[in-house]
Formats: sequence, structure tokens, C-alpha cells
Amino acid sequence: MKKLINDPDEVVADALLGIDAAHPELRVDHEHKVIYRAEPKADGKVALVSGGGSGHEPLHGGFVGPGMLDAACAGEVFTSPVPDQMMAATTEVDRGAGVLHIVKNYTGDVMNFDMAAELADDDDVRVETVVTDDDVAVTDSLYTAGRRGVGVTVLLEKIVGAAAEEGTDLDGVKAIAERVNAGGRSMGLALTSCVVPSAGEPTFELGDDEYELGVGIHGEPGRERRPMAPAAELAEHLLAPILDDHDYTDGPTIAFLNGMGGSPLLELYLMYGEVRRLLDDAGIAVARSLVGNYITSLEMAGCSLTLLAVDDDLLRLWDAPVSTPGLRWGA
Amino acid sequence: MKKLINDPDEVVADALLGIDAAHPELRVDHEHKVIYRAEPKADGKVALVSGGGSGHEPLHGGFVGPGMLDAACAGEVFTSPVPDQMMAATTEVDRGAGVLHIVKNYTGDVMNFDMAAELADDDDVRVETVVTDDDVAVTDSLYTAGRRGVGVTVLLEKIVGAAAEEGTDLDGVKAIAERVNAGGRSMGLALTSCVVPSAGEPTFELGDDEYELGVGIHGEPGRERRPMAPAAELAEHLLAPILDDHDYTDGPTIAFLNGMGGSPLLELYLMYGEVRRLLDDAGIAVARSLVGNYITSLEMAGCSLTLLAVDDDLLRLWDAPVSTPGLRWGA
Amino acid sequence: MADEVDLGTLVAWLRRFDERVQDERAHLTKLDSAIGDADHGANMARGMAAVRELLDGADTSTGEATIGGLFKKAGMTLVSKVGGASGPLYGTFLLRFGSSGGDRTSLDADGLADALDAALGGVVARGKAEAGDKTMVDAIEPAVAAMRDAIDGDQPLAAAVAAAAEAAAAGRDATEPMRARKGRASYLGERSEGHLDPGATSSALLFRALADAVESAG
Amino acid sequence: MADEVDLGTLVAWLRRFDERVQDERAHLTKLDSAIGDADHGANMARGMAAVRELLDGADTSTGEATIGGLFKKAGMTLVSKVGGASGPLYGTFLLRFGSSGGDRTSLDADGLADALDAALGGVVARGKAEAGDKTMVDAIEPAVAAMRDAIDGDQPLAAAVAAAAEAAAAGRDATEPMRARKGRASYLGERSEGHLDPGATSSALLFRALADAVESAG
Ligand SMILES: Nc1ncnc2c1ncn2[C@@H]1O[C@H](COP(=O)(O)OP(=O)(O)O)[C@@H](O)[C@H]1O
Ligand SMILES: Nc1ncnc2c1ncn2[C@@H]1O[C@H](COP(=O)(O)OP(=O)(O)O)[C@@H](O)[C@H]1O
Ligand SMILES: [Mg+2]
Ligand SMILES: [Mg+2]
Ligand SMILES: [Mg+2]
Ligand SMILES: [Mg+2]
Repeated sequence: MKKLINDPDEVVADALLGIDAAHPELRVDHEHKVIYRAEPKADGKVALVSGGGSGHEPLHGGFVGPGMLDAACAGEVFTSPVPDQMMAATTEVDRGAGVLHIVKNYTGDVMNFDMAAELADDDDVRVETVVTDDDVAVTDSLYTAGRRGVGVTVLLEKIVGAAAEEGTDLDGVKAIAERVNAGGRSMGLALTSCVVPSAGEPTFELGDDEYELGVGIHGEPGRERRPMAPAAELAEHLLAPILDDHDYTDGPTIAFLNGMGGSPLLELYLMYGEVRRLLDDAGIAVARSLVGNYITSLEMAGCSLTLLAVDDDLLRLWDAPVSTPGLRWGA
Repeated sequence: MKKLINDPDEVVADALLGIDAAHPELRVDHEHKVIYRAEPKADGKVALVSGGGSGHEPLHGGFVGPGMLDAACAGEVFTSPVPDQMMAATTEVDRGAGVLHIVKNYTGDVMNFDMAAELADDDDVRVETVVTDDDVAVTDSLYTAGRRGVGVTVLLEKIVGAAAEEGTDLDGVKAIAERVNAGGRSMGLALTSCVVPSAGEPTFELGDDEYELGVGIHGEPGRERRPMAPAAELAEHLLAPILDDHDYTDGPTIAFLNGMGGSPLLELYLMYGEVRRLLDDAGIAVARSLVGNYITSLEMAGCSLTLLAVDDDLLRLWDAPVSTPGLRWGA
Repeated sequence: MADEVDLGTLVAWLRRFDERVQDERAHLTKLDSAIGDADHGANMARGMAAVRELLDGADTSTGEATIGGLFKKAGMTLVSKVGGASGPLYGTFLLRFGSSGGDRTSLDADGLADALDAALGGVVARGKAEAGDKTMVDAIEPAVAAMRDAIDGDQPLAAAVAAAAEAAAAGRDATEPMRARKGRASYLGERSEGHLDPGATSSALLFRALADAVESAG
Repeated sequence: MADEVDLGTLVAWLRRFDERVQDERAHLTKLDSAIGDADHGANMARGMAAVRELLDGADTSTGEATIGGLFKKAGMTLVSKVGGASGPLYGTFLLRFGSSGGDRTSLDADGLADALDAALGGVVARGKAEAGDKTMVDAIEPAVAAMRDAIDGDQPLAAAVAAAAEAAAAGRDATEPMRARKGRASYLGERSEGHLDPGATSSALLFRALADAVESAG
């Protein structure tokens, strides 16, 4: 393993020092490993707390700021944060209007956020939770852990952040969050594994002529291993299961081509070109595009595609000003 | 080689389709492989044209937009664009106040831009050129090709873009550009090689226990191969040659920790934390920070550090609004 | 052989579990690489190191120390230090064990079985996994059942915990052919078959540590 | 043996160079990987493929076709298609060759040597490299000198271009121990030693192609 790190078990703590130094507009609680806005939002507005394992940067810490999150809890690499972190963050950011927890659907994340919400209840902060589960690579079922939350989380944090900034109340914010999650579907693929620092070696091995289809963002192996194929074909393999699962033909969409961290931006744009060609063919209208590394899996090469059905209201919230290290416009 | 591409010789053309689809605020001339702002700037303002080999994204195409470049010429991967591209771009973006060519100091880039400037002269567009050469890994000498242009190019395009937007004339814009280049120094390192699509294999091989110090952005091998070391030590190896070459103690600086493309953002922040510790120790004041993948070398793992000496004027220009896919604030 | 486990033996249990976890850290991570995200070893090692620090600082010799007090602290330590799926699950295990032990400072065979049963109940309540879902429940549930059987069969305490350890190991091995329905391995669908579950493997270490602690105390 | 090269032979030269470049594409890239950026093969292959297309479309049999006309077009094609260092340099080489050839449709030995000299002059003017800088100049300069020597020694044209090809090959080989002072390889400092220069290698192909074309025409 070669990485720009010191002690593999201190990667997150060390990286938070750099985030702190790089971003005067953020405040880092190093004890709890929570990233806050330096300037808290105004009283009476709903606050948003998210968090998850580290290694997905800029998600979530890079999405803290006006128009998006109020706090992000950084877990160890690929390990959900602990309830203490969410409790500290929740108490800290509440402005009297309650707090929405944005949780990606992984057993660990859900359990830790659950415990935090249970404990926060005692503290008289109203907490609601939205759990994202957009990954069509995983068969949804009542009897399993269900789908993973992946790319839609980025879009949701942006849209819901704008709603909270506008003054929407907690129930309203939660309803928008659920609408976004319901209209979002994602599919990912990996060309290489990532290397978890504390593990020291690649999580999985892939041959030079194969790729993992349906990979998640934790470097967990995907659903299927396939022979490597040109970008045009890979784009079909990403899009088909999304369109099988949800109809995107009767309204505008946001198309989000996300990099897993290790693929050059040039290739991500190339993939997006392929996706757009397919979307045109399928009669799906793209109102907004997002291309880049937003929810990553350390140095994994690969990408994921997320489609989100939107209406005028969601588009307005998407276009609203946002000012975070990871997403910034209109401000 | 596993990449998100189709024909390895068509990577740039294919990626431009995706850039075009993703960015309605840009206009792509696919024949010339030039990226323009969709809305040209106002008459009477100096225009900025840059360009270079592809594979460094977001540089340069991702820096086209209000407050930064007017056009970027995309060469083949790691190959300077050709004079036809610069000529087309120069003619297209001129608003009567002349055009500044921003060229990274590589033999190919300089020669191709030279030819373009020679030919553009005939066309009654006033062209001035600034050549960036901030890479202290290369010994500067009259008898060699001189230093490479690397990280400072990003900072220069931002600062000079703001000056042009303000209405500074061509001589003034050029003078600012030269001041920025004179005050910038960079040093890079690589943990892995990149893979040029048309070559199909890694440009160089690195053992599991070594890294390349003084690597450039084309995957050309660096000055020295060293045993792998912790981030704290790597930061020293990046910073020391910069401080040997330039004194940054008597004024504020912009510190820019750039990713080569394949290292996780988490590690880039971690490196930045180490750099800041060293800068504090050296009594160097950091006024602004930039951390992320801005001038990359395809999927190369590693990073570079750039320091830029600034004054109030340059800081004001740095802080001025910018709205491009790669850098955006205040707008 | 004692027919009770006292606080000292229970502390020894946790210390032995810590040792086993640190020894097996790389192995647990390797198992998690195959069907998860390669962090189970680091998670358990981090958590049990924190529990060890807690034990180092705790005075269990005074009359004030109780099973409830100690195990709740240990459980909260896991909850606060581990994260992921294993943090809440092992944390809840120890918390519920503590609640069941309450003010007592030692447990007889039945008391121990009750506490382990409560702990298992906590894991199931928190994680909603059933037997056969390829999780730690597949090691813990048979272990608790084997212990109860042994006690019902009037076997001595040491034999009962030894039976529990063996059942946990067998339960761990039985996860290999299973298809995961809970936790991260469930994303693999049928590709999760043919691999031991990491959490079941660490749970087998937990019951082995208990048997060893009881035997040593004997 | 003819003592002149006509337009047909010069076209054959460019076609042979194209063939050699396509054949050696991977090798040129490999050389450029060692001390550059792994694109020299692709650059030359792209450029010469475009020149080939130009030649396919050009009618060189009519009286209107001249060396100047054809080589300026070929040079501009390289300038417009290649980029990098080799585009302007090889482009300028052909442009200057064309200027020197002018309205003529064939060149005698002196005329050919003059045109090659002019071409070399263009490369040096554009790139400012001197002999020993580890660039294509280290192949081209001795080639032109060897040709001139052969002509001064009254050798026939075919022998002169064969001598040029041999001198270019020797010049290429001589770049191996050199430390680069120009171009991308200069960034490597002393680590550039011990590798053939890619541009000198493609230039040796250029002179080999010329000798072969002249010999076949003979
Ligand atoms: N719902 C659940 N119920 C019981 N055990 C579970 C559940 N989900 C996961 N586990 C256990 O947790 C183990 C994984 O723990 P760990 O790797 O530390 O956390 P994570 O899966 O969050 O990375 C699995 O091997 C499994 O035994
Ligand atoms: N200043 C120069 N003068 C002459 N030849 C040069 C000069 N700089 C580079 N070259 C030649 O160009 C070759 C590299 O060409 P190529 O790889 O196509 O371009 P780039 O270096 O821009 O990637 C070198 O091997 C060298 O022979
Ligand atoms: Mg995990
Ligand atoms: Mg090149
Ligand atoms: Mg895990
Ligand atoms: Mg090259």
C-alpha cells in the first residue's frame, strides 16, 4: 500500500486537520470528528446533519455550508460514525426548528443514527430521518438490508439544503427528502478496487480484462464480474437497470455521472457523453447535469450513474445558491 | 489498460461530447477541439486563451467561464494542441482589446503557441503570451528547455482572468500574469504512473516501496526515485525545494495542494494538513488555500504543492467572482 | 471447578476477547474484504482496545463494582468507538449482558445463560437478523442454545461454556455456504456464498474467550 | 542509377516514412515512455497518416505539382495534426524542404542536399537545439553532413542518401549516453542518460526511408 498518509489508523483524524486548515468557512470539532459551518444558520430554520464512513470525499464534509448541510460526522474509513458524533452534531446545529438526519442505507449507518436519534429525543431536539436507498444493483426486499444509498445522497443534500435554507419546516423538509429519494436511482461499476488504509491491501482483485458491475461505494465487491467493454457498452450496463426500475420519460431529470475517485475526469466526461446519447435515444430529457468526483470510494477507478426525476420545484431548489467546498454556485 | 473509453485514439474527441452535454454554459467547437464560453465576454475586454495536452482536467477546459478563460484548446492526451486551434480560438475570442496566450513551458506547447501567434499577427489581433515555469524540480538554465509550467498555471488563470474581467488592458494583464508566474513555485510527486490511452500501458513502473519526487504532469518520470515515506516526510520533500528557491516569509501566500488525479481527496487534505504545519513552523502566512484535483495527470496517484506570493491586489483578484466548471465562487 | 463466574472472570473474558481480536485483526479484515468492506478487523481491534483501556482504569476489586456497571460501560465504549454495524451490535450485546447481570458481582450457570440470552436478544432487536441470514447471530444463537442445553443436562459451568464455544465455532463454519440477507454482504447476493461471515467469526472468538476465561478461573 | 530524385521518388519517400512510422509506433512510444510522455509514436503515426491521406488525394502526375507545393502542404499537415514538439519540428522540416525545392519537380544531389540542409535549419531555428542536446537534431545533422561529404567525394546520389541514412542511425545511437538539454527528456537531468532519444529514432527512420525510396527508384 502506498498512500499519502502517516499512521493508517489515524487517517481520518489527520485529514480533518487539513480540512480545517483549508477551509476557514468550516469549523472542525476534532474530538467528535464533526465538520460544521463556521457561521451557523439563522434561528428557526431546520438543520441538516449527515455523516458516514470516511473515504467518500467530498461527501459529506465537503457539502457542509450555506445551502446544504449544517454538520457532517466523519466515521473511520468506510465505517459509519458513532452515535456520540451524531448527538453532538444534532445538539449543536439545532436552531429550534428540528434536525433532519440524512442517512445512507447501510446497516451500520442506520443503526448508529437510530441510536443517536433515540438518545437525542431525550434532549428535546426534534429529529427526523431520511434514509437514501437508490442503488438498483441491490435487489430490494423486506427480508434483506435493502438497497444501498449512493449517488442520490449528493443530490438530496443539495436540494433539501436549499429547502431548509428557504425556511421550510421539518415535516416539509423531510417530505422533500423522501420525494427526492423516491425519484432517484443509481448504478455503479468499478475497474479497480480501493485500498482501505487500515487493511493495507486491495479489498478485491480484478483481472486486467474484467470489471465489477453494481459495485457500491465501500469497495465491497459488486453484483457481477464482467469482461471489460468499451465506454459505450458500459454506459448501457449502467443505464439499463435504472430504466428497468423507474420510468424517467414523463418529466425532466437531473443526470449525475459520478467518479469513484480513481478515474480521470476526462474519462468521466467521456462516459457522460455516452450516457447522454443513450438518454436522448430513450426520450429522457436532462434538465441539469453533474459530472465529477462527488461520492467516491477512495482511489477506486470507475463511476456511477444517478438519475433523478425532478419537477419545477425541485429544479428551483437545485439551482438555489450553495456554497460548500464540494458544490458551489450562485453564491 | 482498463479505462472508461472507446477507441484510445478518439478519447479527446469523445470526452468533448460529454463536456458539451454537461455544460450548457460552455460551447464546444468539436472540429477545432476548442472550448468557449457560451456567452462571450463584453467588447473591449482582453480575452484569455490557454490550452495544452489533454489529461490534465479540469485544466484548461474546466477553467473556461466568467472570471477566468475565454477559450481553451484541447490537444491530444499529453500532446500540445496545434496552431490551427489557437488561431481559431484567438480570432474567435478577441473583443478588440487583444488576447493573452497562457502557455505552460513545454517545448511543444511553446512552439505551437509561437506558430499560432506568428500567424495571428497577420490577422490584426494583438497577441501577448505568458509562459508559466514554476516547477522547481527542474533546474532552470539558459541552455535547457527550462522549468515546466505546472500548478501556478491554475492560480494564474484565475487571477489574470479577474484582471481581464475588470477591464485591465493587455499590457496590464500581461504584467500581472508575469508577476504571478514570478511569485509561484511548485513541486510534485507521484506514487504511481498514469496510463496514456494511446500507449496502453503505464509510462513508468514504480516499486511498491518507492515514489517519484519531482514528477511532472505528463507522467514523465521525475528527478529522483525515493523510498516511500509517511505523509509528514513527503510534505517536507515537497516544501523544502520550494523554500530553497523563493522566499515566502515576507508576505501572504496562496497555498495550493493539487491532486495528480488518482489520490483520494482524503489523502490530499491530509497532505495539506502536513504542509500547513510546516508552513507555520517556517513563519509563512497562508492567506488562501486550494486543495483538490485541478491540474492532473490522468489517473496518476500523487500530489503537487504550489506556493504563490500575493499582495492585496492579487488577493482581491483571487477573491473576485469566478464561474467555471472547475472553480466557482462569488457568482 | 467453580459453579459461578465472578467479576474477575468476566473481566478476564473481555481481556481474552481483546487479545484474540488483536491477534485475528488481519484475518477478520480479510474475511470482510471478501464479502464486505475490509474494516471488521480494524473496527473490533479499535473497540476492544478501548475496552481494555477502560478495564485498565476500572477498579473491579471494590465492593461497588457490579456486572451491570462494568458491562454497561464496556458496551457504551464499543458503541462510542466502533461505529459500523459491529459497534452497535457488540455494544448492545454487552449493554444487555450488563442489564441482565445488574447489581450482581457474580453469575451462576443460569444467570450467565440468562445474561447471554439477553445479549443475544439485544443483537436481534437491533439488527433484525434471523438465523440463516449469515451474520453474527448465526454464531451467537447456537452458542446460547448449546449452553442452555448443557445446563439443562446438569453439566458443570465450564462444560457449558465450552459447549457454547464449540457451538459458536460450528455456527461460524455454517455461515460459509449461506447467502447473506443482512448487512453489507447481502449486496453480493449469491456471490456471498462460500465465505465465512466476519461477524460470526469474531463472535466465535467471543465465546472461545469466555470458555477459556472460565477454564482458567477454574 | 538516376542522379536525380523526381517528385514520384519524393512521394515514395514520404510513403515509406509513413509505413516505417506506423510499424514502429509502439517502439517510438516505448522510447518516449522512458524519458518523455509516451506519445511520440501516436504523434508521428497520426501525423503521417494524415500526410498519407494528403498524398492519396494529391495528383502528382500533372505538370502543376511541384516539390514546393507538395512539401509545404505535407508540412502544414504535420503542423495541423501532430502538436507536441514533433509537430512543429517535423512540420517545419517539410515546409523548409518545400521552400528550398520551390517550383522544381526534381532535385539533383546538390539540390537534395540543399533542401535537407534547409530543413535541418528550420528544425534548429524552431527548436534551438544543438548537437549533443539529445534530440532529433543529433540524427538529422550528421545525416545531412554525411550526404554533403559523399557528394563532395563525387559519390552517386544513391550512395549519398545511403550514407545519410547510416549517419542518421549512428546519430540516433549516439543519443543513448547523452544527457538531454532540450525537450521533455531534459526534465530528467542525468536520468535521461542511457536511453535512445525518440525523436532521433524517428528521424533515423526518415533518412532510412529516403535511402530506400531512392534505391527503389534507381
Ligand atoms: N443486521 C445485522 N444483524 C446482525 N449482525 C449483523 C447485521 N449486519 C451486519 N452484521 C454483522 O456485522 C458484521 C460486519 O461488521 P463490520 O464489518 O464491523 O461493519 P460494517 O458492515 O458496517 O462494515 C457482519 O459480518 C455481520 O456478522
Ligand atoms: N527543442 C528541440 N529541438 C529539436 N528536437 C526536439 C526539441 N524538443 C524535443 N525535440 C524532439 O522531440 C521528441 C519528442 O517528440 P514528442 O514526444 O512527439 O513530443 P512531446 O515531447 O511534446 O511529447 C524528442 O525525442 C526530441 O527528439
Ligand atoms: Mg464498514
Ligand atoms: Mg507530449
Ligand atoms: Mg465491514
Ligand atoms: Mg512525447
